[in-house]
Amino acid sequence: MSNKKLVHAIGLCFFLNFSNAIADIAPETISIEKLEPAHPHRIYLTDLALGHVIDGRIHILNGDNFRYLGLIGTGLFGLTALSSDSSEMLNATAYYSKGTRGEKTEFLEAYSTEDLTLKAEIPIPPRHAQALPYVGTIMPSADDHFVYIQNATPASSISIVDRKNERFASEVTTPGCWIILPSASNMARFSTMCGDGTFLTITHDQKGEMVKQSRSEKLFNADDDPLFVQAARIGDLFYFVSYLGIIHEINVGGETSVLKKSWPLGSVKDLEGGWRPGGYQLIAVDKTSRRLYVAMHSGGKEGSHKYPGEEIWAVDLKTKKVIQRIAGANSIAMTLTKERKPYLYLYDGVEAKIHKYETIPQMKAISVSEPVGEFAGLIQTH
Amino acid sequence: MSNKKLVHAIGLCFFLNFSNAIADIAPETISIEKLEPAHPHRIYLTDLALGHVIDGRIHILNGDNFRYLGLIGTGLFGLTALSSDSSEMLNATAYYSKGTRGEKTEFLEAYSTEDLTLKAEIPIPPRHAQALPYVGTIMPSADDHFVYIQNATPASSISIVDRKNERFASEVTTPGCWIILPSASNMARFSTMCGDGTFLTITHDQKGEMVKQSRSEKLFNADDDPLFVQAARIGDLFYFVSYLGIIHEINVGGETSVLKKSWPLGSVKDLEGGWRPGGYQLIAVDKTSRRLYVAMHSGGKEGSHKYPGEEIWAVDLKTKKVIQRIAGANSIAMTLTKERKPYLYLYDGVEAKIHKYETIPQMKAISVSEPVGEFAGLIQTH
Amino acid sequence: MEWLDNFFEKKTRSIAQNSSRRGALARIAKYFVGTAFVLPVLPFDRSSANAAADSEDFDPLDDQRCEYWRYCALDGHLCTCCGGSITTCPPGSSASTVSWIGTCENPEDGKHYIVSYYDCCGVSSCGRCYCNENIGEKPAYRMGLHNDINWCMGNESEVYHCTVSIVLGTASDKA
Amino acid sequence: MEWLDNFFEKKTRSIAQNSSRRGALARIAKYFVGTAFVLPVLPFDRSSANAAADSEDFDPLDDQRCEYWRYCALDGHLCTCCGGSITTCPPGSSASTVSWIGTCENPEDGKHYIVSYYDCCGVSSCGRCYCNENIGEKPAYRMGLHNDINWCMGNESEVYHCTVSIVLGTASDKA
Repeated sequence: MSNKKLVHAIGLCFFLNFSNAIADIAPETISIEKLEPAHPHRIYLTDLALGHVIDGRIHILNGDNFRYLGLIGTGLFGLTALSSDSSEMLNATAYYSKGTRGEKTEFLEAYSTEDLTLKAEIPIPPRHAQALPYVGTIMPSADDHFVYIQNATPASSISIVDRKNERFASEVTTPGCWIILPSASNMARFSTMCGDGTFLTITHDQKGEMVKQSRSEKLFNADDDPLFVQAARIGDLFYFVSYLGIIHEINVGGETSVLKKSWPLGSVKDLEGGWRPGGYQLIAVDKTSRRLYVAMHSGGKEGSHKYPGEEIWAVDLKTKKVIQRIAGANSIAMTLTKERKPYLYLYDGVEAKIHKYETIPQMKAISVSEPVGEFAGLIQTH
Repeated sequence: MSNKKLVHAIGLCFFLNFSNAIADIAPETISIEKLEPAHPHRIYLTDLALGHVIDGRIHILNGDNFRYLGLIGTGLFGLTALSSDSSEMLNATAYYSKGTRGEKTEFLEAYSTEDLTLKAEIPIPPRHAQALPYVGTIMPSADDHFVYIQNATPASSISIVDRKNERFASEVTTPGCWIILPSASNMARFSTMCGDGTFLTITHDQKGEMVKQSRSEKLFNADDDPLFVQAARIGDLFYFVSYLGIIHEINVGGETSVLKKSWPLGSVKDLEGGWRPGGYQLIAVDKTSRRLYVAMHSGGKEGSHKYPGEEIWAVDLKTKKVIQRIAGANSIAMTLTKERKPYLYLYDGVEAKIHKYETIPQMKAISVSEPVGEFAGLIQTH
Repeated sequence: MEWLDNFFEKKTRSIAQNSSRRGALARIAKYFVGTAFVLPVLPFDRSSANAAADSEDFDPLDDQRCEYWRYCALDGHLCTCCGGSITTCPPGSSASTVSWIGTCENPEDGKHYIVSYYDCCGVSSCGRCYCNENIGEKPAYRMGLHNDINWCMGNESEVYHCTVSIVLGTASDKA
Repeated sequence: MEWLDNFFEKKTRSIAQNSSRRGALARIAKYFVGTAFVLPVLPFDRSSANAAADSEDFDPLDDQRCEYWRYCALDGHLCTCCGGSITTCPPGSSASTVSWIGTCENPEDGKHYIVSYYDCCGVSSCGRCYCNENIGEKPAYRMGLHNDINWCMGNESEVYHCTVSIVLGTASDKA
């Protein structure tokens, strides 16, 4: 901004002193802006636009200066995820031929993150989950060969789309289960969480046809203390947190998922005042420092599990201790950048602003954007 | 509201004193609300929703208690008008098969004002004017047999749709002209305003094919003082106002339109302070009292012609005098009810509220709604 | 993992107390208020004209407010602000064929009721009176208790308009 | 109708003075400010976070504000707030094939320029920085000077996204 102002100030000086000497503005032509090259601080903010639900969008911003870079339309309850290599923004969505009526068609769309143009559009079964854009409702395989899409009719199933060959491959029924947790070590495997507390693991072949499915032991208790489905991931290890604040470390790499560890998020002293996790995209993990970040609110009670973050807590995965608590700016969604010293970006669900925090050596608020988005709830970085 | 509160208060008393005696709420079933019967104070507010332009809508409200009664979706830049008998809401609009892309189709839709359901959907040439929903961009004939729709490519033409037989009839080219001014006395005739200051009058046959067109003399000067295209109407007489505030009374009933009278809106004293007309739907006329109402702002200057109404002025058409000036609540759109003693409803373009005024014996502010609409600019009453 | 069992027992006991022994009007002073009549509302915006926030100076039986008792697990636009009522979809829309369930305490009789939330469908989203209440709400692996999904799924037009609250009966096990 | 001629002459003279003899920075203090970064803006909302209303404490060369000189007849979302620039459409959108014209005074050199306003098309409407400026704007019977219409008409996708301002040259007749 200050550079720009300086230029303007110079311009004004010229004008005031030598206005007659200024040449006319030369005739201009219109063109299309070239998107600035991607960098780890480019932000993708998915906005369901509930008040105009057929017209969802992803806002794309530069996370350093918060300049708005463009948008991608996402249709009706689009489910959105960056490809594993961040070259594409994936969007599973539905359209009606006459806006809110007529014939329905559904597609997996792939938009280039280089220029925001549509690269591929693959017809899919017309039952993608018309859900809030949770992490895990659409997921690429680690090699970007396949894309998995959560369906709901409300019966649950998962579509396997062969992104590489641009074709729908198969559909796996997953009754009573939800969310897609791809394995990092096996490119043809993903797990899903089931209401009976088990995890179901599906392995498919190179054509995208299921070859095996196996159910884990009961890993959590959905009646007494449900796990949030949005998890944070280091390779095959997923970190979940429960409504009451129990961290679950679950390995989804094998034929069946395994609970490796679980422990309460914070000491008795930390939790005094009824601190609980809350929000939508409420958890993130840094694989380098092995720190877990969770949005927390005090006075937790039945029904408070979507309350915005009053604080962000950092948990050291080695010592299992809360090592820092910081004001949470009403976070309802957060993500870490893909850097060795990651920044944390969070979305304020009350004021619709994006906040940038340093995390190394410790969390520190850096900057905040103007308001952006109407009904946003998922934030991703390139 | 007070009735409702009273009922609740009684309910609470029961609870406090005899709570054990209250029977359980009986199991309920879901149903569709029956729209309250229409009355002259039912309001239709057209909202372009520019920020989600594929998802426009009409808000329908009870203009006495401002209860929200429902909405009709209007697609992409829908042009909207009540039928002459108010039994239908007409909407000329476009859809893309995939939201913002794919195949485009255009329709004249007719929604029942009894229950808001779609009664007819007639394909039209894919060039309806994607314009703000000005009065006159779509107009029914006085007998509701035909509907006229303004087109733009940007070359101007008008589609004639046979509403009765549910078919597109013909298209009339109207180069350099704009807006539809139907005759009340000849059900197969309408005029349009041209940039050279003439009016073009088109007469068609019972099949909706043009049989005659004739051009008037120059009735106004679009260079020096353009006429606003939104006019107020008593039968074949249309009242226009110019940017600078000259009222033009023009008869469109004959084969060619004729300027009957013109005079300045207000005395020199009235106009002191630079008062000019402004807004979108800025004029209304009461055929009983023969009073014309115009939204006015002070400090008028080049470019101020869309400024919201700082005042509403009432002009007596017999004496040509301004008989009342009243605070205008930032009106950008206004309409009179179809009653012998009409009420004036206006839409505040700054606060998005609907205001209700008495007009007989004189204008008096009666009530105001909560905010409604995002980008509304046309108000109609049943 | 004895610590876990202890932790759980203590925690769940306190949840049970909180959720079933609340006084008749205890739910009135809510932490979040998300009512708004016009502009798109952020998921947790409390700044709207009609928000009473933490105050108690509003009518607990006003069915155009998020605090109205039946809405205890409702995430969506209130049909009462959209031309419908507590139990009716607005004119021109159609009711969803599937629904989710909440259990809400009626301050008038102190009883808990099973409430079925149906979405109204097929008309552009209403966009008024957005609420986000989550008593008893669970993730989508317990689909019937989940509200972050469009229950118009399966309708001829799945476009979401608003949400109604139908009492199915008392929750006798919670009385 | 002699009164009309007199009336006209007097009035038009005063318009001419107002519009062509304004000082270099005269347009800065504008009556209406319609800038907003996020929420849908009403046609004449002045309440947004970025509105400076009648004050003069903003940068007259800030191209994300309605007061920027080139926008003197622009009705729409500024592409500078949507990922484009004054003269470029945001990535993924396409430029309209037709446009409307304004004549705006550049405060830097005091000259009037012909500005061609193109809409950018084919991407969901941006919804940011809505402006409504109307110097020289005329009704649609003078289509090339009209801004209450979607200039994406005629494009493959006519969906409106935002608007840019292209200088075509000086308006020598107004200098």
